[in-house]
Amino acid sequence: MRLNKTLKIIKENTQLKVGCMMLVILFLAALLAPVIAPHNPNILSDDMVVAPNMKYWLGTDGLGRDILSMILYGARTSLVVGFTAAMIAGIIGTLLGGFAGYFGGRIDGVIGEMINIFMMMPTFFLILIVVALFGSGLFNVMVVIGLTTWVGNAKLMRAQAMSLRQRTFIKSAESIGESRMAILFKHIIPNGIFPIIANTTMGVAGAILTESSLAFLGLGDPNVISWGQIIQNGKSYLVDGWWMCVFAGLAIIFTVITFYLIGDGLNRVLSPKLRNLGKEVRG
Amino acid sequence: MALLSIRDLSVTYHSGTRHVKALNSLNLDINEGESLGIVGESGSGKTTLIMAILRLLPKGSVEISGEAFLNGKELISLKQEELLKMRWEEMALVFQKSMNALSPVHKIGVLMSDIYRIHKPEVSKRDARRRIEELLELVNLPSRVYDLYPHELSGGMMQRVSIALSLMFNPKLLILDEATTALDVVTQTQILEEIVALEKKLGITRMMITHDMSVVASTCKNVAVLYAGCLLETGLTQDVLVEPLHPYTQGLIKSFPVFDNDTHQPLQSIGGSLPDLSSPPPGCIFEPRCIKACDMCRESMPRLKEYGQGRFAACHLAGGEINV
Amino acid sequence: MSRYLGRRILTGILCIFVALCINFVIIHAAPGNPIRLLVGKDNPNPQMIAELTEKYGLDQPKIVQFGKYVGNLLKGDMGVSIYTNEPVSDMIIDRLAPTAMLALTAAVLAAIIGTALGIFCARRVGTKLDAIMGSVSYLFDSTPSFWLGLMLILIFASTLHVLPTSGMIDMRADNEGFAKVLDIMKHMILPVSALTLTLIPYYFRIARSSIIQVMGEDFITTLRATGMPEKRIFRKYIFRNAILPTITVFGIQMAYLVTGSAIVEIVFSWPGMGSFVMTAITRRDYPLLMGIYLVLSVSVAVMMIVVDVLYSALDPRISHESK
Amino acid sequence: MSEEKSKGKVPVLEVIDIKRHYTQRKKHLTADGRVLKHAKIHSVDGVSFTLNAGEVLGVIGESGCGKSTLGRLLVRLEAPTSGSILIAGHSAEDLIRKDRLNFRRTTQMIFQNPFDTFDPRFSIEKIFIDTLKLHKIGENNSERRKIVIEKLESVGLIPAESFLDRFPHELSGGQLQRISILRSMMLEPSVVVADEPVSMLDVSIRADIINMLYNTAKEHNTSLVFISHDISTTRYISDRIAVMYLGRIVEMGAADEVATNPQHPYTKALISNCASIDPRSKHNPVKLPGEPPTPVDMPAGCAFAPRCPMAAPECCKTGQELRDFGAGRFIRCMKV
Amino acid sequence: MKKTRLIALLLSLTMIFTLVTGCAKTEDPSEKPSGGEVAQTDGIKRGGTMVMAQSAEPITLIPNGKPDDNNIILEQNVFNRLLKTNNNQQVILDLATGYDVSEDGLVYTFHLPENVKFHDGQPMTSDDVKFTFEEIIKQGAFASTTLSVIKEITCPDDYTVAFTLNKIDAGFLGNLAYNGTSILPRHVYEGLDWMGKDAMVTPVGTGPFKYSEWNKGVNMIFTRNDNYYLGPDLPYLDKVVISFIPDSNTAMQSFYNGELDVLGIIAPATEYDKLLSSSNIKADKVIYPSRFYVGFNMAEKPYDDINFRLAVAHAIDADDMINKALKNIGMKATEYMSPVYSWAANTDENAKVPKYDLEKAKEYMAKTGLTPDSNGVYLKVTVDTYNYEPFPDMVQVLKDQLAKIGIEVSINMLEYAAWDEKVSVNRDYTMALTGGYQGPEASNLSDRIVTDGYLNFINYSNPEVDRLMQEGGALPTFEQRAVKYKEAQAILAKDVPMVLISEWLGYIPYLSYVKGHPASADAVEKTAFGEFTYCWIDK
Repeated sequence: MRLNKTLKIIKENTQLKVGCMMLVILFLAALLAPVIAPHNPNILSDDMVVAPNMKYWLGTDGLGRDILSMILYGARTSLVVGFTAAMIAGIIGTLLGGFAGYFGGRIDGVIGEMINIFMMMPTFFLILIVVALFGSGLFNVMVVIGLTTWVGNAKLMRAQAMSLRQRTFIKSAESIGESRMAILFKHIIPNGIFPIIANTTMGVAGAILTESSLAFLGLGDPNVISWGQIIQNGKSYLVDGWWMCVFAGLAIIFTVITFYLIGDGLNRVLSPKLRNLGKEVRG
Repeated sequence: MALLSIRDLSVTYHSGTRHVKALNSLNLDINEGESLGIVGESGSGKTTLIMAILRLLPKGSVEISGEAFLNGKELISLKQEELLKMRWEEMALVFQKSMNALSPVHKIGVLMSDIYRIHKPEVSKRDARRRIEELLELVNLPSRVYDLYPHELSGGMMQRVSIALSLMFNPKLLILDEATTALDVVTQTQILEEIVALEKKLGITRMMITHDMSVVASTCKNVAVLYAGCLLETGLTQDVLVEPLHPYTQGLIKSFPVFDNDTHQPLQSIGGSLPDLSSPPPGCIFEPRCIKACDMCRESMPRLKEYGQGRFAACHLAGGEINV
Repeated sequence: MSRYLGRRILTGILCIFVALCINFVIIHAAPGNPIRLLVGKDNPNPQMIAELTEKYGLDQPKIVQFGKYVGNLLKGDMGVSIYTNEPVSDMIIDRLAPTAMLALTAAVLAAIIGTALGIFCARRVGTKLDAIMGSVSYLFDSTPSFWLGLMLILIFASTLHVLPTSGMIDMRADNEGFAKVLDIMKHMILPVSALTLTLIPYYFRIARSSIIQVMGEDFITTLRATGMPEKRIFRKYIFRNAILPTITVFGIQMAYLVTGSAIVEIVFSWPGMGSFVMTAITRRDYPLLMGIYLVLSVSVAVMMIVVDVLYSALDPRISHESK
Repeated sequence: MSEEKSKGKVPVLEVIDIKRHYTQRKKHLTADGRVLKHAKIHSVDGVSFTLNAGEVLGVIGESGCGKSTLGRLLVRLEAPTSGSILIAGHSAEDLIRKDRLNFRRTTQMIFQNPFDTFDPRFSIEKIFIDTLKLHKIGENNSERRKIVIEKLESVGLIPAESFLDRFPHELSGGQLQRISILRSMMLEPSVVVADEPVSMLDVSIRADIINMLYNTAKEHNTSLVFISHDISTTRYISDRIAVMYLGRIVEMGAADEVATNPQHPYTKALISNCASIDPRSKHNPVKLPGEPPTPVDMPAGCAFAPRCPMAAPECCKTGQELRDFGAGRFIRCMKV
Repeated sequence: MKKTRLIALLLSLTMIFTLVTGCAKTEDPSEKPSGGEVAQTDGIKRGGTMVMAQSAEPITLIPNGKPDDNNIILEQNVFNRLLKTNNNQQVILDLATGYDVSEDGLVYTFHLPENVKFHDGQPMTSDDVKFTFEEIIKQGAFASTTLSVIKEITCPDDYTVAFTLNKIDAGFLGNLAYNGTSILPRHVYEGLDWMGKDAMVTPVGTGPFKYSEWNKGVNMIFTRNDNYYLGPDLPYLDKVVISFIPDSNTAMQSFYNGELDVLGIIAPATEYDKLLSSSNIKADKVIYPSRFYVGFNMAEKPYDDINFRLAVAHAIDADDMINKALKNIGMKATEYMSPVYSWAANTDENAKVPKYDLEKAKEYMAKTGLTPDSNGVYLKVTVDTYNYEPFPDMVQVLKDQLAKIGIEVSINMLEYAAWDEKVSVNRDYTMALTGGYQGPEASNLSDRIVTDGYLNFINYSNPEVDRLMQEGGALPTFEQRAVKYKEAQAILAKDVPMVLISEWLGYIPYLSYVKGHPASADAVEKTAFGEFTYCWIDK
C-alpha cells in the first residue's frame, strides 16, 4: 500500500521519475561493475592512450586502463563517498538542528553560534587543507566533507523544529506526557526530516563534486578509482586523449544531476507548501 | 433591476484525473443598492464564486461556464482591456486575508496612489495623495497610515485599509470575502457598521461572503445559502433565517447557540461531512447528510424553486410538499 | 539598528576568533615542517634549521605562538611569510585583486543572466521552453567548474586557437592602458565563462522560484483585481518583492567568492588566491595560511552582516530596531 | 475564593495570582538564525480562581487577552513567571517534579486545531496505543486496542475498526476533535482545558463537539476550563464565566448571571456586540473606541480605562482590584 | 658537499633548475668563449621578447640568500659568478678572466675584467668579490656550508682576488661555479639581512639582463642590460619574461598555443611524444643525477630479509615502468652510481642492479618464509609516495607489478612535506617510492646509504660501505676515489637496500625559432642553465 503510494508519487513527479531512473542505472553500474565492465580497471595493459574503439569503447588512459571499466568502478567510489559524507552531514545537522530548534534557549544559543562559526569557515579550503595535510584516503575525504557540510542541514532542521514546536501536535504530545527527548526523536525529527532528506540528497551530489574537485587537485585516494582522478590524470592528455576527461566528466555530471533531480523532486513532493497548493486553490 | 446576475455559472477544477466541480450551475441576482450575504461553510465554493466573477481564477486548469452580467456587461467573456477597466471602477473586493492583501515592501500610500493612477493616469501624485488620505479618513484611519508599511498596522487597521482601497472609485459592486472573520467581535461589529453606513452614503451594492450567519443577520438584506458549490436557498434574510425552508439551512440555524434564550436548549449538529466534489452523490448534494432524505433525494438533484417573493429553495421536500 | 549591528559585529568577531583557533590547530597539527622545507632536504644544516626555527618563533610552545599571533593581529600585523619574508597582508592583497576581478565579474554576470532567465521562465511556467531551460540549468549546475574549464580550454584554446588558455595578460605584448585592459578581458573570457556558466543555474532557480512564489501571493491577486495591467504588476511589484532572495544569494556568493573560484583559477593559472593557497599549503607557510583563512573568515562575516543590513533596508518587514 | 475551602472541600484546581511575562521576540530570523528581542509582554498578569470537580469554567475575551496563555499555564505547557497552581491542594510545581507522567495524566488539554493535534504520520490506532502505553494503561496491545474500540464506539465513531487504520488527514475536523477529546478523557484527568475547541470547525458540526465535551466532562466529573471568544457557546456550556482583558480577569460569575446581567463595562460591551442569527433581534452594540489593545505597554491604572465608555480620570491612575460581590461574582471595576 | 639549493618540495621541477657541477666531467675550466664571435656569425637578429613559464614565484630576490629553486633565472641572468657551470655540466669561466692555483693547492687567485659595471652604474671590483664571499659565510647563506673551507680572502688589487683554503678541496672550483655564489655589490647588499627581512631587496647585479618588474602571481620581467661587459651586442634579446603558471598542463597548452617561447617547466611525461614529433618545437635532452627507486624500511620485518628485497627487485620491470609511467622518458638504472658520474660507476656484472625476472622473484618470495593466503597474497604493504607527477602513475605500475609476486600494495600518496615528515624524519613507513637528487657529486650517494646519512631513511647500515664511502670522499683524485666507490657498489649489489628503477631524464622544450638557448648545441658550451645571454628570436 505504501509502496504503491510511493511509486505513484514518483510517477507523478517528472524530476523524481527521471532521477530515480538515473539512480537505478547508477546503482546497477556500481553493483554490476565486475560483471559488465569489459576489462579489469586495475590492470595496466600495453594499449596506452588508445582512442575509443571496438575493444575499448571509451578508450584507455595513460597507463592502459580501460576508461569505461574505470568509470563503472568509479561509480562505486562516488556513491560511497556521496552517501557516507551526506549521511554524516545529515545526521549531525539533524541532531544539532533538532536540539537547537526544539529545546531553544541556551542550547540554541550555543548551537547557533556553532553554525555561525562553521558558516564563516571557507569550507572548501578547510576540506582542502585537512585532506592535503592529513592524507587523502577515502575515509578522510568522506569524514571531512561530512563534518564540514552539516551546517545547511542544521539550519534547516532548526527552522523545522522551531516551527514544529509551535504545532499543536507537539504541544499535544507534551500535554499527553511524552518526555522532551521522546518528542524530539518521535515527532520533531521524523516530521521535520523531509527538507533534510531532500537537502541531504543534494548533499550527496555536493559531496561527489567536492570529492572530484579534491581528486582533480591531486588529493584523491590512489587506492580507489574515482572519476575526479580520471580527469586529473586525463588532464595531461587533454588534447590527445580528450576521451579521458570528457567521459569521466560526463559521468560526474550524470551522477550529480541524478541527485539534484531526486533532491529537487523530493523537495517538491515533501514540501508542505507546494503539496498543499492544489488544496488552497479550491479554498 | 439586478446589478449583478449570475446565470448557470459552473466552475470545475482539473488536476490530473480529478475534476472538482466547485460551482454547480449557480444562479443569483443582486439588485442595485441591496446587500446580499452568501453563507457557506468551508468548501462551499464561496471564494471560487468571487474569483470567477472577477476572472481571477488561474488559467489552464480551471473551466468556467455560464454567464455573469454586471450592469449589463457579461464578465466571463469580456475582453481583457475592458475587464481591466471594469475592475475596481465597477466592482471592488475586500479580501479575506487583508494582512497579505498589499505588497509588503511598498508603503501603503504609495501602493494605493499607484492603483489610483491606473484608472486615473492624469491625476498628479499630489492629488492622488490627497484622495488617498481622504479615503483613509473615510474609514477612520489617520493620514499617517499613508507612509506606513502593511506590517506596521494591526489587523483591524489593515482591514480598514482594504476597505478604503475598495472604495477608491466608488464601485457599483463591493464584494467582501470573509472580510471581518479574523477580527474581534467588538472590532468586527464596528467595521460592519461603518461599511453599512458608507454604502448608504455612496450608493454601493454589497455582496458579502461569510460563514458567520450572525454577520449576515445583522447587515444583509438578502441571503443565499451555498453548499458544496450549489445554491440551496435564497431570499430575504428575515425570511430565510427565521423560517428556513431547506433542511441544511435549518440545521445551520439549530447548530448556532442562541444567546438571548435563557434556557439551555440543546445544540444540534448536522451529521456527516462535505461530499467529495470530484464524485458528487447522484441525487441531492445534501442528501448524504440530510436527516429528512427520502428515495427521491437519492435520485435527482432538486432544482431551485420559488416560494414567494424572491424566495427560492432547492429541496424536494421544502414547504412540506414534494417538488419534482 | 546600531545596537543590533554592534551585537552582530561582536558575535562576528567571536566567531572569527573561534574559526582562527580551529585553523591554528589544524594547520599546526599537520605533519610537515616549514623550516625543513625552506632549507631544502639537500641542505639539512642543523644549525641553520635551528636558527631559522628560532627566528620564526616556531620553537616556542604552540599556545605561546598562538598568543603572539593574536597579539600581533590586534596590532594590525598579520606577520610575515616564512618563505618570502614579505608581510602576509601585502601578499594576500596582491592575490586578492585578480581573484576579485575574476570572481566579481563572474558573479555579476551570472546574477544578471541567471535572474533574467529566471524571470523569463517564471512567466512561462509549464511551457516547453521553461522545461528545457530547467533541464539546462540542471546540467550546468551539475557540471564541475574545473571540468567545464578544461572543456573550454579544449575547445576554444587547444582546438580552435581563438582564446588564450592561461594567465591574465599576454606576456609577449607590451600592452599599456586600454590595450592592456582589452588583453586582460580577453584572458578573462574562458575562466569567467567557466565560473559564470556554473553559477547561472543558482540565480536562475532562485529568481524563477521566488517570482513564481510572489506571483501566487494574495497581494498580487489584489493588484489584479484592481485592474492593474500585468506588465505593471510585474515590473513594480513582483520584481521588487522577488528580487530580495537574489540579493541575499548574491551577498552570500560574494562572501564565498574566493573559495568559489579557486579551482577555476587553478585550471586557468589565474594569478589569484587559488594557486596561492595551494602553494601556501605545500610550503606549510603558517603565517600565510593563517592570514588567508583569517581574511576569508572576515570577508564571510562582513558579507553576512552587509547582506543583513541590505536586506533590512530593502525589506521593511525586517527591522532590527530596538524600540 | 476560600469559600469552598472553608466548607472543607478542596477544589480540584486552585490558581493563585499566576503571571506570565514574555520578553517579546520578533518572529524575524536574522541571516544567522538568531531571534531578536523586543519589549516585555504581560500576557497573564495575576489571575486567580478556583474550580471544583465537575465544574465548567468558561474563559472569554478577545484575542491577545491572555486566555490561551492561561490555558497553557494550567496544563503546564508553560511555566508561570510567578504565582502557583494547586491541583487538589498540591502544588503543580511539585507534582510535575515528582511524577511528570502522573501530572500530565491529571491535567489534559483539548486544542483549537484538531487537524494538527496528531502527528500526521501516525495512524489513529498508534496514537491511542502509544498514549495508553505511555501511561501504562492496559496489559498488552490487544487489550489496549479493545479499550480504544470501546471508547470510539461510545462516541459514535462507528465502526471503530475503520477509524483505527486511518491517518489524521483522512478524517474530518469533527472526527479528529472527538478523537482528541476521547484520548484526553481516557487518561481520566481531573482538569481538562479546552482552548477554542470548535473555532476551526464548520458551524454545522460544532454542536456535536460541544455536547460531547460537556457530556464526557460531566460523566467523569472532570473540571473543564473552556476557553473561547464566542460568548454564546461559552455561555451554553459553562457553569461559570470569567471575562479576561489584557491578562486579567475583569469579571467572573455564574454563566447566566454574567451573560444576562454584565456589570463590568467591558463585559457589557462584549455582550452587547454578541452576534445573533435572528435578524429580528435588535441590539445596540456598545462601541469601544480605539484599537484592540496589546499587552505590551500596560497603562498604569485600569487596563480598560483608555477604551472604557464610563472611565473617570481616577481610573487611569490607580489599578483596580477584583472585588468579591458574593455568590461567586467578582468584578474588577471601581464604578460598580 | 651539499651544495644544491634544491628544495625537494617541488622535486619534479627542481631537477631542471639544478645542474650538476663539480668534477663530474672535467677538472679544468675550459677557455672562456669570447662573446663577440657568435654574434658576428650568420644574421643574428637583435631585440624581441622571450617568454617562458615557471611554476612558482621566487621566495627571495637575493641569489645568495635562502635556497630557492625559483630564482634561478634571476640568478643566471641578472648576476654573474666568478665561474659557472655550463649546460654540459662543465665548469667554465664567468666573470673571471682566468685563475691560478698555488703549488700546494691551497691558494686560488682570480683575475677580473676591468669594464664590469653593476646595473646601478657602479664599477665592480675585487672588493665586491671579497664582500660577497665573506658575507655568504657570515650570514650562513646556503652556500656557506660548501665554502667553509675558505680561510681567508685577499684583494691584491682592484681586479685580483685570492682565496686561501684550510685544506685541499678538489671540489672548490665546482662549488664556486655552483648556485648561491653570485657577485653582489657591497654598496647595495652590505648590512642587509639576506636570509630574513631584506630577502626581497631589488636585485642589482652585473648580468646581461636587469631586473625590471614583478607582477605578483603574474610574471617577472627582465630587460636588457645595455652596458653588459661582454658588450654592445650582448645580450641579443630586449626582454625576458617569466610567466608564472602553476599548472603544468596549462603551461603546456600555453606553449602549444604559442603563448610561450620556452616551456620553462618540466613537461608532463604525457607530452613528450608530441613535443618530440613536432617540427616547430625543439626539445633538448638532459640526464640528471637523480633516480627513481623503491626504498625499504630495513629496520622492520620482512624488509630486513634479503630474499624479500631481491624478490621485489626482480619483480620490478623497469622497462615496463619507463614505458607506461614515464612515457619512455627514462633510462633504466643499471648501476648503483648515477651514470652522470660514470667515472665512479661499477659496471661489473655482479655489481649491477638486479634485472627483471619474475620467476626468480617468485623463488625469492617463496624463500622469505612468508606464507601466501588463498589468493596467493604473501603480504600487504603500504607504499608511501608523493602526490605529484610522475609518482602517482609509477606507483600504480608498481602496484600492478608487485601484485604478480603476491604483494598487495596499498598506496599512500602524500604531499611532499607530509612524506618528508613521515618517511625521512619519523621513518614511519614500510616501503617508499621516491626519487631524488644524488648530486652534485658522486659522493652524495653516501647521504642515502651510510649509516648516519641524513637521507638514509631506509635504515641501511653496513660498516664496510660506511668506511668505503668515507674514504672515497677524502681522496684527491678520481682514480683513487673510483676504486672505493666501486667497491661499495659491489656490496650494495649484494645487500639490495633499494631497488633502482630509472634515471631521471629531462627534455627542455622551446619553439624552434628560439636560437642560442642554453640547451641548444650552439650555446650549450658557453652558457649556464637558464642563462639567456646568447638567445635570440629568429622570426
